Amino acid sequence: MNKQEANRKIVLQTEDLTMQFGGVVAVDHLTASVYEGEIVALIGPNGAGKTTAFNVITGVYTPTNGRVRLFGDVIAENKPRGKMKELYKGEDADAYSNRIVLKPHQITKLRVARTFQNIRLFKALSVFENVLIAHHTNLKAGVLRAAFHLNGHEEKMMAERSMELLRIVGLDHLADEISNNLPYGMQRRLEIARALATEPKLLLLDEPAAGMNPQETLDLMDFIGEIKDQFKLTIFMIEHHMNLVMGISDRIYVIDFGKQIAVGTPAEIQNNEAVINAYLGVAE
Amino acid sequence: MTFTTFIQHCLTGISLGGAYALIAIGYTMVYGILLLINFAHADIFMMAGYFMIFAMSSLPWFISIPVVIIVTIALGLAVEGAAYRPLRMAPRMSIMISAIGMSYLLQNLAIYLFSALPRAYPTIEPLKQNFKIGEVSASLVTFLTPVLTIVLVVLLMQLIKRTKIGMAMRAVSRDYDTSKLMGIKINRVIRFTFIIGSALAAIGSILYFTDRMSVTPFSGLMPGLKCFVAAVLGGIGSIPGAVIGGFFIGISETFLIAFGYSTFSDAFTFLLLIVILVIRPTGLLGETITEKV
Amino acid sequence: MKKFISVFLALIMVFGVVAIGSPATVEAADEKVIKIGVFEPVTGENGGGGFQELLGIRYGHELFPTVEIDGEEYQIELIEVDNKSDRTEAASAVQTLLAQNVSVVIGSYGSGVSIAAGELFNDAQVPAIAPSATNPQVTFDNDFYFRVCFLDPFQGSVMAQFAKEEGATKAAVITQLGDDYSAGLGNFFLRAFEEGGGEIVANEQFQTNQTDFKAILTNIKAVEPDVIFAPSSITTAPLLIKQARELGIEATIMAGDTWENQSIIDNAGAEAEGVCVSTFFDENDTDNPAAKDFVEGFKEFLNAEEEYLTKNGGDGVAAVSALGYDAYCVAVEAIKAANSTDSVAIRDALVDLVYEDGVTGSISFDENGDANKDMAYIKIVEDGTFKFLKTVTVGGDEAEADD
Amino acid sequence: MKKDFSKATRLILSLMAMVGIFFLLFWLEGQKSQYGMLISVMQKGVILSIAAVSMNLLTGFTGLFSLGQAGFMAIGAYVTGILTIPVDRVDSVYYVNGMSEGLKSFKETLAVLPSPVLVALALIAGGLVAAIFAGLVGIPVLRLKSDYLAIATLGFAEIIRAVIASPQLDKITNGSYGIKAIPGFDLGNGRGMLLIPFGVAFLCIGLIVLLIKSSYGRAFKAIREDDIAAEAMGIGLFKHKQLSFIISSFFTAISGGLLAMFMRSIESRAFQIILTYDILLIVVIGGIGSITGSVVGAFLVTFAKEWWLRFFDTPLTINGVQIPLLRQGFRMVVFSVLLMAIVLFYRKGLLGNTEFSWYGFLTWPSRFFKRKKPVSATPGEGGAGDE
Repeated sequence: MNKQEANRKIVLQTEDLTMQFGGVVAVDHLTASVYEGEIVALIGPNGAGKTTAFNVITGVYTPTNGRVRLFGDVIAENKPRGKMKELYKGEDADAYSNRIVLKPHQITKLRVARTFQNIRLFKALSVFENVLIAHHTNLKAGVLRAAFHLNGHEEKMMAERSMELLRIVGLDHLADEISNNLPYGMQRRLEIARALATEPKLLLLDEPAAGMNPQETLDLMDFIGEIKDQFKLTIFMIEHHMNLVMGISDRIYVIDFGKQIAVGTPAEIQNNEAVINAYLGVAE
Repeated sequence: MTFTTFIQHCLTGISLGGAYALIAIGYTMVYGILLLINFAHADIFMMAGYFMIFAMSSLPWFISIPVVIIVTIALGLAVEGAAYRPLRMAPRMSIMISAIGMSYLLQNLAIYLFSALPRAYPTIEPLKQNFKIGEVSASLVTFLTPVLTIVLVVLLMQLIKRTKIGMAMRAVSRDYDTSKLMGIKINRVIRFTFIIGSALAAIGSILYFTDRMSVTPFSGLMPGLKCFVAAVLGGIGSIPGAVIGGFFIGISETFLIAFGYSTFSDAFTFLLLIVILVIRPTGLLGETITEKV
Repeated sequence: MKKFISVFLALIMVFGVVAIGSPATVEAADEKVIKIGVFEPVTGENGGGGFQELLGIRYGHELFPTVEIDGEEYQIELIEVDNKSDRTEAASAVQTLLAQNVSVVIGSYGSGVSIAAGELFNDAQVPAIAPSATNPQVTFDNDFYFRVCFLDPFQGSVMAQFAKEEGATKAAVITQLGDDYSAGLGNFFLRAFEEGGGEIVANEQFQTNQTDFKAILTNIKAVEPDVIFAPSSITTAPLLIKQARELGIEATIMAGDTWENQSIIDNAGAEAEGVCVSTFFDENDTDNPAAKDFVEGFKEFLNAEEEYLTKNGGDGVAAVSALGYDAYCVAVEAIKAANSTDSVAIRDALVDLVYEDGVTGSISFDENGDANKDMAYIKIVEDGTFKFLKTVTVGGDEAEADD
Repeated sequence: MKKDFSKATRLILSLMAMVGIFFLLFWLEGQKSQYGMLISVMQKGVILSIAAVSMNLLTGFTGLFSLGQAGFMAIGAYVTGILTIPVDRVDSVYYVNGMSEGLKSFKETLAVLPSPVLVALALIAGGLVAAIFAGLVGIPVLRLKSDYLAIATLGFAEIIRAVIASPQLDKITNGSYGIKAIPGFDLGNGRGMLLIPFGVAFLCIGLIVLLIKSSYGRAFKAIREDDIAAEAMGIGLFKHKQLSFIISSFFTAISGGLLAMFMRSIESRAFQIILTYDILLIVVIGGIGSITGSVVGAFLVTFAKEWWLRFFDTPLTINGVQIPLLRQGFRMVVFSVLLMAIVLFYRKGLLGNTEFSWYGFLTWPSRFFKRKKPVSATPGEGGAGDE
């Protein structure tokens, strides 16, 4: 860790984060930090537990053990309880004694947004609606006010901002299209636009380049850089395309079988023996 | 309440529970595999009652019983083929509506074919013989129902444990997609499940209606829902669970009526359902499954 | 497919418009018609009894298909609707009748549906005549409801008196929850029996559509009553009787008018022997010439139609058929007396009507619209049929609305 | 953008249609003796349309398959019924056990209100009671997934029914005897038998449409489409499901209250599962996810069931030939077959998830006869309201 980093604010921090399903340990004592303004990548072979880690961070799963902090505040903390006590395979089973479980939507309200590995758009709704819905989390009007349409100004602002976002991701001309009818790459972009609509500070991207060809991947790389600057984002992403990862990441975490095997700058990782072994041992 | 009265109530409850258990197995097996509440199961049970009436009008009881079981199985398979198979890939809600629609159709069909007036259920003489043990008096069927239920369940468990098709059933209920990839013929397994479920419903119907002596197109509705609750109580997918659930509901229902709360006998079952789903959604003997994201 | 459905929809709409226009045009024919609504259950738990009552009405219509008003011959058209023994269906059945502008309505078997319908008849100012609905509430507080049979307070005390005469000191009562007839009659019996010095040892209730009575019967068995009074529907009766015997209960089982139905004996078999019921009419009663003619004619009417015979369970004459017939005759008489098709005029005529030739006795109405009747027939099941046992008259026990 | 008329045009057309419908209803009311059947069927149709739209709010827009409609209708019907029975009729209605003193004196206090106000209050009270129950029940039940939710809500409806019919509540609900003497639709001058139910339905359905077009309505749709994604976008699942459930129950209860006024006498048995199935039939036929569909479906099903297809149930002989199949019960068989056919072969129902729009309506004939490719943008047409 260099000096420059030490001065920056930590956005996301996981401590001994462990997720165990029955006897299977999907994430094993992951301790990672993401600093403000960084692009950090989480890589690893298939089934290494990357998406599970994302799911724990965003509140979809309750961790078996460990703690997650967001801007210093704890958003998830747990230790093995009940049946898990016997099944738990790791150590320090008593270090994180509080039980703090935030729901995904609460975490979103704390300015974390995500995309999904297997795109999860609101399929039957229009492109425009997909983005508009994501503004709902910041809605000020109550049900009655909204139902009687007394929040016209707010609605107007939401609509305008949604169009703005669509323009940024280049989908404004398709605003009325049903989202499911979009080509794959556009769906990915729409998902990012939707995530941006929740006004996040931390954006989690789960394999944003999956299924893209090299050219599209390059475009995406530029695109991620652009939105990062424009929206002052911190980005934590899972990705397999090494060109993309090496091209834009500030730092990279590598996990295998749930365990963190390496961390460092792209250059460091490229030369890390453990990483090479892990990849060669599994794929290619 | 004297001891004799208590025993008599217990007997009534256990007998009712036995019939419930047989029907509940049909629910639990189908749910285990298709994740579908087979709403029509209750009406298959009701239809079996009508089949018996017609069979017995011209055949002796010992021929009627196998005939009814076979016809009921045919009906069960027909329902599966018509209402569920075409929707294998459809959204859950469509399949459920289809199940409800099938139940609605069978009920209305029964009203149309047999009129809404209650029909007297034929008497199977040997089953109706009165037995007296001390002060406790009941017909043979009351004693027979729980015994037969246990025997059938033990047989069924063996079948599932030891035969190839039983193994396939267990595999499919554990993981539908993987089993499919492994080359298990899903449709065959599902058909087999419906065969067993319908056959048990037919037997349950004979025991249940012999004891109650009349059938209407709505006879299946409440017992059906109660049996589903029994299946949930015992843990959906678990056959011994369904049996325990069936007996539990049968007995508690009888005592509720005995204590003068007959209005709540149905409501109790549903209250039990909600409580179970909240406290222990997996039921008494069920297993936890984590949903994938 | 979408187009197909759209076309289908459009067709239905067109059809609908045609249908809207049509009701008024039907009566364009020369002949004058007066409509009598028949509001009876032919399905549901009371479908059997309702059909028997309907048969009496149809027989009456066959005998007297026309009526003379103002010197002109009017055809009587029966508009039959099925209330399905269900109070909700009853409401829509009544709407159907009223929509067809009936002048007077006959029905219904079952007090519950009659009570439910009363409000609608009263609002629409259409008089209704109940042949066999015995609950006081049917006519109480309703200027447009009449009935040609006796009432439950009367019937309840008749049965209580009979039970005492038979030497019973302990009685159990079983009633159906939510059924005005069953609960009402059970209650009146209970009161009369206790007033007469008897003891009610059990008062059990069951739900509509319940088929398993073992739990309540087990309770009753434990208190060893001499008689069980179980007024309920025809469909419930055989189940109750058989399950009681199965549990080894030997008390005499008694019930009200509904149980006088051959199907009960057919379904309960030998176990029905000894069951006692009170009823309105006895086909072997030769004192009344009108009744004699009716029984003969009605049997012929039944035998002419296969369906009637099977649904009636043979050619026995049920009391409700006789009452249905009487109700029809009363309606026709009232139309004659009113000399009008106007429903309010017919109601006014009913108030003052005295009909001497009723097969169930002379009929006139008191201020509540109830027939002044003071005699009931007690029948007992013997050798697979209802045998007349005796008549009971409760002197001076005016049928009055209970409150 | 989508093809549509300008806002002003639509507004004018809508106003014209409303005035037209108002006068049509007004005229029909005056012709009661001639169109009795039509009026009665229209009343029932419009009442069920509220229940169907409310169910659609849950099923079609929030993706919650609830089968508790009958229970909430029962609550609405009973609250409305109990509050509106004329005080002087109370004793004859509660002739078995009498009405509880507290309730009776409460009713006496209310009796000073003019009857239309009382009816309005009673309907709203019914809705609120149902909403409170929905809120309580929702806490455990809404956590459940599809089938379990369905069966739990169905069970809840049965519990409601049993509680209403229980002897313990004799003095309030008249136990299993049901209540009668509920006043009908009457504005005091023999008018209102159509205007009241249509007016109430207009308000209720209008409110639901407004809700669906609001940001909350979009949140509901998001949950329907993908609850995990919705939650990740910051939409609290429980809160929004609960909201939808409560609002739906509120309007369902109002429909129940109107039904009580239509039937004039009610009992707990009127609110069995079959009633829920009937509403489900309407929603499925109309199209899950289309308000217009539910309304059209309600009228179509009611008209067909209560009137046009009645002849299915009566044996018919033409020229001495008995037409086969026609007898008691055939009508309902036809309906159940229709339901199955729609579920199996035409899952979208009549309208899928499209909504009424003047443009679509007025240009429909020309589009229909052109036989060109069907308009591809039909889903969401006019529905994704974002004015």
